Amino acid sequence: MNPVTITIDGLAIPAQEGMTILQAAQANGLYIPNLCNHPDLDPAGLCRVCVVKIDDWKIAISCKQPVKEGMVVSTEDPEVQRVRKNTVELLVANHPMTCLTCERDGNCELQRVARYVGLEPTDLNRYRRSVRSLPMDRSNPFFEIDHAKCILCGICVRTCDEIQNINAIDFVKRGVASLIGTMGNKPIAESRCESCGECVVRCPTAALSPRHRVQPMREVKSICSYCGVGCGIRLGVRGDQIVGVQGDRENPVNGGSLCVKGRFGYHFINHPERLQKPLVRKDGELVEAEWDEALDLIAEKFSQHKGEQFAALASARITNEDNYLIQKFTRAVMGTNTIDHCARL
Amino acid sequence: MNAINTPADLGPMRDYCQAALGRQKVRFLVCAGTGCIAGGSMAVYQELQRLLSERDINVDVELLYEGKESDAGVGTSGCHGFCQMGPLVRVEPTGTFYTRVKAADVPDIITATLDENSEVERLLFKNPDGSRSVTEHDVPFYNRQQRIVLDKCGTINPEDIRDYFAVDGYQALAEILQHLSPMEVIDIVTASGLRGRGGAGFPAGRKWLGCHKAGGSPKYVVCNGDEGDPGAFMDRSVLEGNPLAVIEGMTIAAYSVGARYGYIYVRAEYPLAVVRLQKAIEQAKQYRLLGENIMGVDFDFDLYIFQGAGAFVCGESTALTLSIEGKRGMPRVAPRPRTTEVGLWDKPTLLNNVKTYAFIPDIIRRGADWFKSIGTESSSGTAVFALTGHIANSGLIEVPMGITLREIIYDIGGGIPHGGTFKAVQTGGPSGGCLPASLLDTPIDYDSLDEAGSIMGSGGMVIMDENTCMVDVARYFLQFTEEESCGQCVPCRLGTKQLLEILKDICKGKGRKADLDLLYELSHSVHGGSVCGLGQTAANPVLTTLRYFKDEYEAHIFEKRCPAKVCKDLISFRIDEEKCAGCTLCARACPVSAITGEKKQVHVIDQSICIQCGVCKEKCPTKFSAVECVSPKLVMEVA
Amino acid sequence: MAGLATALGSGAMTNSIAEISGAKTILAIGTNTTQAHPVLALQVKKAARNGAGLIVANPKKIDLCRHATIHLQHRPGTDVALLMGMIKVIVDEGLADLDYIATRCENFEQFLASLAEFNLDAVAAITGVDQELIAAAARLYGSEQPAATLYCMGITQHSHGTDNVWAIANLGLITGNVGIPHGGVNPLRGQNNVQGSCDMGGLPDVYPGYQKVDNPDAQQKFEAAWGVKLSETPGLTHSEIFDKIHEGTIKSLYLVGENPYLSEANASHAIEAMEKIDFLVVQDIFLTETAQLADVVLPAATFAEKDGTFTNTERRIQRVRAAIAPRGEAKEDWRIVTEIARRMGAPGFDYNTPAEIMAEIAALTPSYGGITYERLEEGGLQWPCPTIDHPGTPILHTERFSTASGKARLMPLSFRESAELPDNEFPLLLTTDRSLFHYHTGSMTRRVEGLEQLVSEEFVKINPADAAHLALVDGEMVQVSSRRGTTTAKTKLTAVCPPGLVSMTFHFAESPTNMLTNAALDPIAKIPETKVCAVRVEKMTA
Amino acid sequence: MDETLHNLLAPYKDKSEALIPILQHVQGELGYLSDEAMLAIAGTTGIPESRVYAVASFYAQFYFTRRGKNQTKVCSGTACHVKGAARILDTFERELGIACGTTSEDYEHTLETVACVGSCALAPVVVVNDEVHGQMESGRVGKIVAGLNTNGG
Repeated sequence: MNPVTITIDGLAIPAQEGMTILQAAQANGLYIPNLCNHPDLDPAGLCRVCVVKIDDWKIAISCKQPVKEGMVVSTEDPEVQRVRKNTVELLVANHPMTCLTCERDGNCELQRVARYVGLEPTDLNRYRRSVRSLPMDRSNPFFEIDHAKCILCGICVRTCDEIQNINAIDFVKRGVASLIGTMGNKPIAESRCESCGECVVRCPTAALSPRHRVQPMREVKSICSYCGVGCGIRLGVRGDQIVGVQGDRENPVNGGSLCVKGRFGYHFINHPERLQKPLVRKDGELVEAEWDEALDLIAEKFSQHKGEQFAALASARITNEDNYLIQKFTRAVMGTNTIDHCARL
Repeated sequence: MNAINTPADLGPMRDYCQAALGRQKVRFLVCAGTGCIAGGSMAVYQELQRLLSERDINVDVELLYEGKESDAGVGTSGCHGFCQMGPLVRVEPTGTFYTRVKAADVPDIITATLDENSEVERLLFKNPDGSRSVTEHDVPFYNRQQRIVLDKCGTINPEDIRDYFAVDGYQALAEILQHLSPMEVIDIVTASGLRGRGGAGFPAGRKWLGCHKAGGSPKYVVCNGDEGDPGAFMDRSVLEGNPLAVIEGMTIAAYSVGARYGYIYVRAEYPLAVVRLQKAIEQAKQYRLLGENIMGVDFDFDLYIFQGAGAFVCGESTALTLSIEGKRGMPRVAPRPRTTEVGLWDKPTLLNNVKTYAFIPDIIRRGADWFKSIGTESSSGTAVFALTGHIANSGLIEVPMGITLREIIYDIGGGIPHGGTFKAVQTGGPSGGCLPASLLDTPIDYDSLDEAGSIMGSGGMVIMDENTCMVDVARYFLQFTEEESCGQCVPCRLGTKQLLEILKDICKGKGRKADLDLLYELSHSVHGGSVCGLGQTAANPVLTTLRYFKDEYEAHIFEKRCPAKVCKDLISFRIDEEKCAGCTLCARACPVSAITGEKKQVHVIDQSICIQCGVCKEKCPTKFSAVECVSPKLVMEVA
Repeated sequence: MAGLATALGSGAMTNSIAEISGAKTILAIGTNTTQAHPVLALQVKKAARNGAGLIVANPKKIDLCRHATIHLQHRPGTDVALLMGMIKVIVDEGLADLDYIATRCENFEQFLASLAEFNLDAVAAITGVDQELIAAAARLYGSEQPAATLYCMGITQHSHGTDNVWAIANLGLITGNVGIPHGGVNPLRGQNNVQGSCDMGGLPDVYPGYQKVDNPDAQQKFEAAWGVKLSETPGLTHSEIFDKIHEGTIKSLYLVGENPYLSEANASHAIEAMEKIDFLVVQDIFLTETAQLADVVLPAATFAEKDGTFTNTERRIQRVRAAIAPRGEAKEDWRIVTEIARRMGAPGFDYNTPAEIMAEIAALTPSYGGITYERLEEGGLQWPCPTIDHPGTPILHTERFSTASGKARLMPLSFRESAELPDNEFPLLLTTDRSLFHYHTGSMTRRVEGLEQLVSEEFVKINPADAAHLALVDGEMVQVSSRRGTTTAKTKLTAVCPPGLVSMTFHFAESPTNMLTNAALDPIAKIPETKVCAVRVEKMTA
Repeated sequence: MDETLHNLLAPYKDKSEALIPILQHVQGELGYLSDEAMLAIAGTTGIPESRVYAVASFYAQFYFTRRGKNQTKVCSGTACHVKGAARILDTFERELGIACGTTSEDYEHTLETVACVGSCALAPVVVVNDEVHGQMESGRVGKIVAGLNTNGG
């Protein structure tokens, strides 16, 4: 890839051949407003918000237009500004004005773009307002779909296709009636959706949003505890509860992708049935006991059953350090190599 | 003879077919175009057959080919173009041209033709001056036309390839297979100045050259017969009337660009065209004119029909190819490679309109210079229009480029009927515009129409009289584009919706002062921001009506008045007390019982019930003409 | 994973997950990747999307087949025949990489001789797959390279699972695909730290880092480090442990984070053992079905409540971090062990942090020699990572194999039937699989409301033709029995299962599938044959 | 899968490129595209069922619910529009008692508009059960509807 130099609004920036104008801008920390672009996906060029003027004559969309040596790009040309602002106004005229209670308030791409193109309060009533009234799809336990907030950027469709290759959803119908839907517009839960939530995390508005979401106060990097793939995650913590899981985009294993269990299967951590105290069998019943009592009993019994009378089953679920100590305990303290685990199951 | 095994077989084949057809002294050709069929032409056809059989002279075409002589026979032809006057019957070889023929007229026609050597006067076309025209050539509708593509539509049986052979069919293909290289063919097409007849007018030769040069295999030749413009049926008539000319043109194109396969994309709304094409392809295959080793030479080309499934946007080339691939017909987003390089199944694809291909055999046979001599410098050849609306003679016409709108409307079309006044002519369908009387002398060519704010388009030409509301027309087209927008890009999906909402409001008398500026601004943004041609031109009907009929918008917005008295929310019907004779016709016809009045008493319309359907005005006998339509709306009297 | 260790010297994924999408050919055999390893499956689907040939070998028409170039729908338990048949085509058609074989493999002559029995006629008869399809798959694998093989429990959970693994290794070696980028022989490990628990010596025959307990050098090293005398006798495996409990030899069982009640093949055998044993300690986060049998239950911390490391299927050691404090009085597993050991007066358990434990691991485990918590802060490291400045090893065997000779061993094989095949009494073949929405015995996922909402019960997946034959309708509760036990579940009529095959998961305590499965062990890997057993499906008796 | 569907789709195994002809064929035989039919098409061609619907619902030709025995299509082409198609449509709505784009409860009638049937010279045009009625007047609507009702289609 050959390096090239292009000019955006008078600023010369380095880029690589093969990049789009938008990629070059983003690589240099420049914001060009856009709604349907996502770095993980092929550019679609549908929202038309990223329009720029090239070499003072051609209107083009920066998400698809490749850079060329010496190219002069304007993002503030009057025609560009007008097309872009009108486009955003059209979207806003068809979008609910419920920002304050919206899941994505403050983190919404439509808000960001609207502010950037300079929407004034008077602009909000310039166009005829009409917001879709389609029922919310709440059939999935983990996320819900609000068609009224959908801007038809298609990021969810492309995610389900390009990344997940599941194709549970697609653009259905045509024209103004277009929407994102499943076969026959059935509830998402009746489709082949695998609830991975990859579309939800990429949705620029709250058309797709997690259900019962609680904002975390902090995040902790860790590794998913389900299968052997070992996806990087960020655990969202609020108080002493885990309130969410995000994919860790920096992790080379998953690059941020997660499956349904990894993303949504964390509620067991806070589950009321968690064991919170040791239990000891007394008169045939397991009853709560203090640690000392339980540990003393174990130490006593294990001391009686050293060597071939003892066996340990470690676990593929616990950490290396846990496993190391269990085998060390079995071998060094109990004097036997009879330690195994469910590697074979 | 039942196959063309070398190009040299074509000459003898033509002579053989001409000889066979020549054995029939008189031939009654019944128009079997969709319009005439709707008018009952098949009953006429059957009656002709029945009566000729009774006379024992109805000889089957096959027997002619076996050498039998015949006094008379009956055949079907494609559309003659003059659908309004259908069903049409033409008598060969005299060319006698009968209009509005009913089955009951058949005995008279037979008697006049076979027994009396005369004509049935009452069925001949009646000129405005009261005289009668015997042949098509005498009819003003026809005699100002110059027919190339439509020439054979009304004279040959589109379901018999031998009829096509008889009129020099496939001579052009034989010629190029024997004597011309693909590049030489492309040079002829380029030299002819032929521009794509789909609407945009891209030079055909350049497109062919691009596809010829493109790398990749196999290549495809695609015929765009997705004639989606409302008010246009040129392609339909060509496909129904002379399908083999299109097929021969495509085969020549395939040879020139090196294509192995071809598709004809036909609207599903055109079932007859599909049937005729199927038969034509079947026969072409039988005669070795499609398939492997066409005419025995090293050239293979297979042709398939694809039936569109009802989406206007599929007229756009990339949407059309995606549709054939079984996808949603959403135009590809630029920057993208040309269809000639990356088209159907991502292979080089030549895509032209039905008429573009239909011109090709004639251009090859008669030469580039002949074609270039017709029309204007920049737009050579003829243009085919579907002339409809408020026009005396409506139908399909073919005229040399450069002819003026006035000539078409008044000389060919016979002007506005019922003493009406011309208000506007709409060309180019939803992507085109409405031109006013002041532009009637505009010559018809790609560039002049463009300059006037409209486009040539594929050939729809709708004439509008003074009873047409131009705001309503703009609303009508925006309704169409809104429904037909593929919906993928924001400016087109929501921009057409917004334009439509504003226009609807204006038609309802809810227009705002700022709306005119808003329409301008939004129209330009939809033009600048949309992905494809459909979106980019969607606002043209708004822009041209704003440009030429701004006063009508202003009347709607500021006076709440619809000058043409079309917009229901701005009109009222009332009964003139002076004129009403109390005949009760209106009251009985009123679907909502809004009219009261005793027999022989003056009738009154209750404005609170009236739905402005206009039936009362329709029903009121002309001698009274008591019902009148007024705008703005009558202020309702509170009872 | 013992099979792979014999052939290549190491029983782990030879390549990395991120490389899969760059393969030209992928053979996915015995893995329902999209269900069991959904995020890794993204790489497979990406490769297929980019034009790679994807061969799915699976008795069922699994979801991955949607993306496959070729689906080899072989009869369960006939993998050796299928793979050796493919190898024979590759050799016969001159597609074998002879240079690679000459320089990197041994035992080729004997191996060639063993191919004789696998002519396509015979293979097609055994596997039930069309000859042409097998040949096409062989040609694809043999010519479009790099080719990667992915496999999972569908390969290993057989009475001849080791043979299956050897056959896979043979295929990779014969085509020169082992030790190259985007290729390799890649077992997909099922549980989050199954690789790590093996690496850590949670196996009866090896110390951490697969150092054999009967190797005197290793024994001395660990005796010196731990300051005690160690046994040189390999211990007992999972299934053998339950046998020895029945026999009365084993009296105490310390069970950490496992639920044999549901996961063990022929589960009733294990359950009876646990009911019978003198002293059972279960350490877990929930009161599992197994824990309910225990004498003492210890509350453990979840992964979100402790620091440590997991090693994933591609040998990547990654940091797990405590995000919250353990619930109630629950404790980290390592801490519990140290407390038991200290109470027993054992020295060497005075750890304050997992980092200290890792330091000891690194000191004693060559492949983990370069692992420190400081380094892991920067991201995971793939073993072998022998020294502090070693970058880790994304691809194994690039230059030499970890066998004694440095060469890979081609293993001559012959086909053996599964231990139990359908007969008149038990006419259907049961195979087990997993659901995307649940995990293992369900102790975690079944406590996630949303997952329960999506899938809350077991289904016997059965071909509509079989169901029609048995007069069963979709969703009907049926009884499934084998020689070992009986369970009940609802039917799901689906063409995913070919006629004659039924399939169940083992996530649901209400329908304990492992009551049915056969504990017939692979003689080397000691893995039970949960993928094949004979069952009968019947209408519920009123 | 229903046997009719099975036989219908047999020639299309794995022919994902033929989706639109398949949809046309199936609808031609069954009258509309049921969920079951779309799932069967997806299964046969290997196209995800969401995409089958995405494609089908894009085109005006395809229907997803049962249609009336009699189908009346009022042309809304430009020529028809300027010659009063809207009034013809209004009259049909009143005479049939159903709104445009709907089917009567007894599945006797479906009424809809069609973009242009290409018979503009005969405007305004109505197509009733594939028969073209040209130069329509609202006064003729009642007779057409009466004919449909007495003939039962």
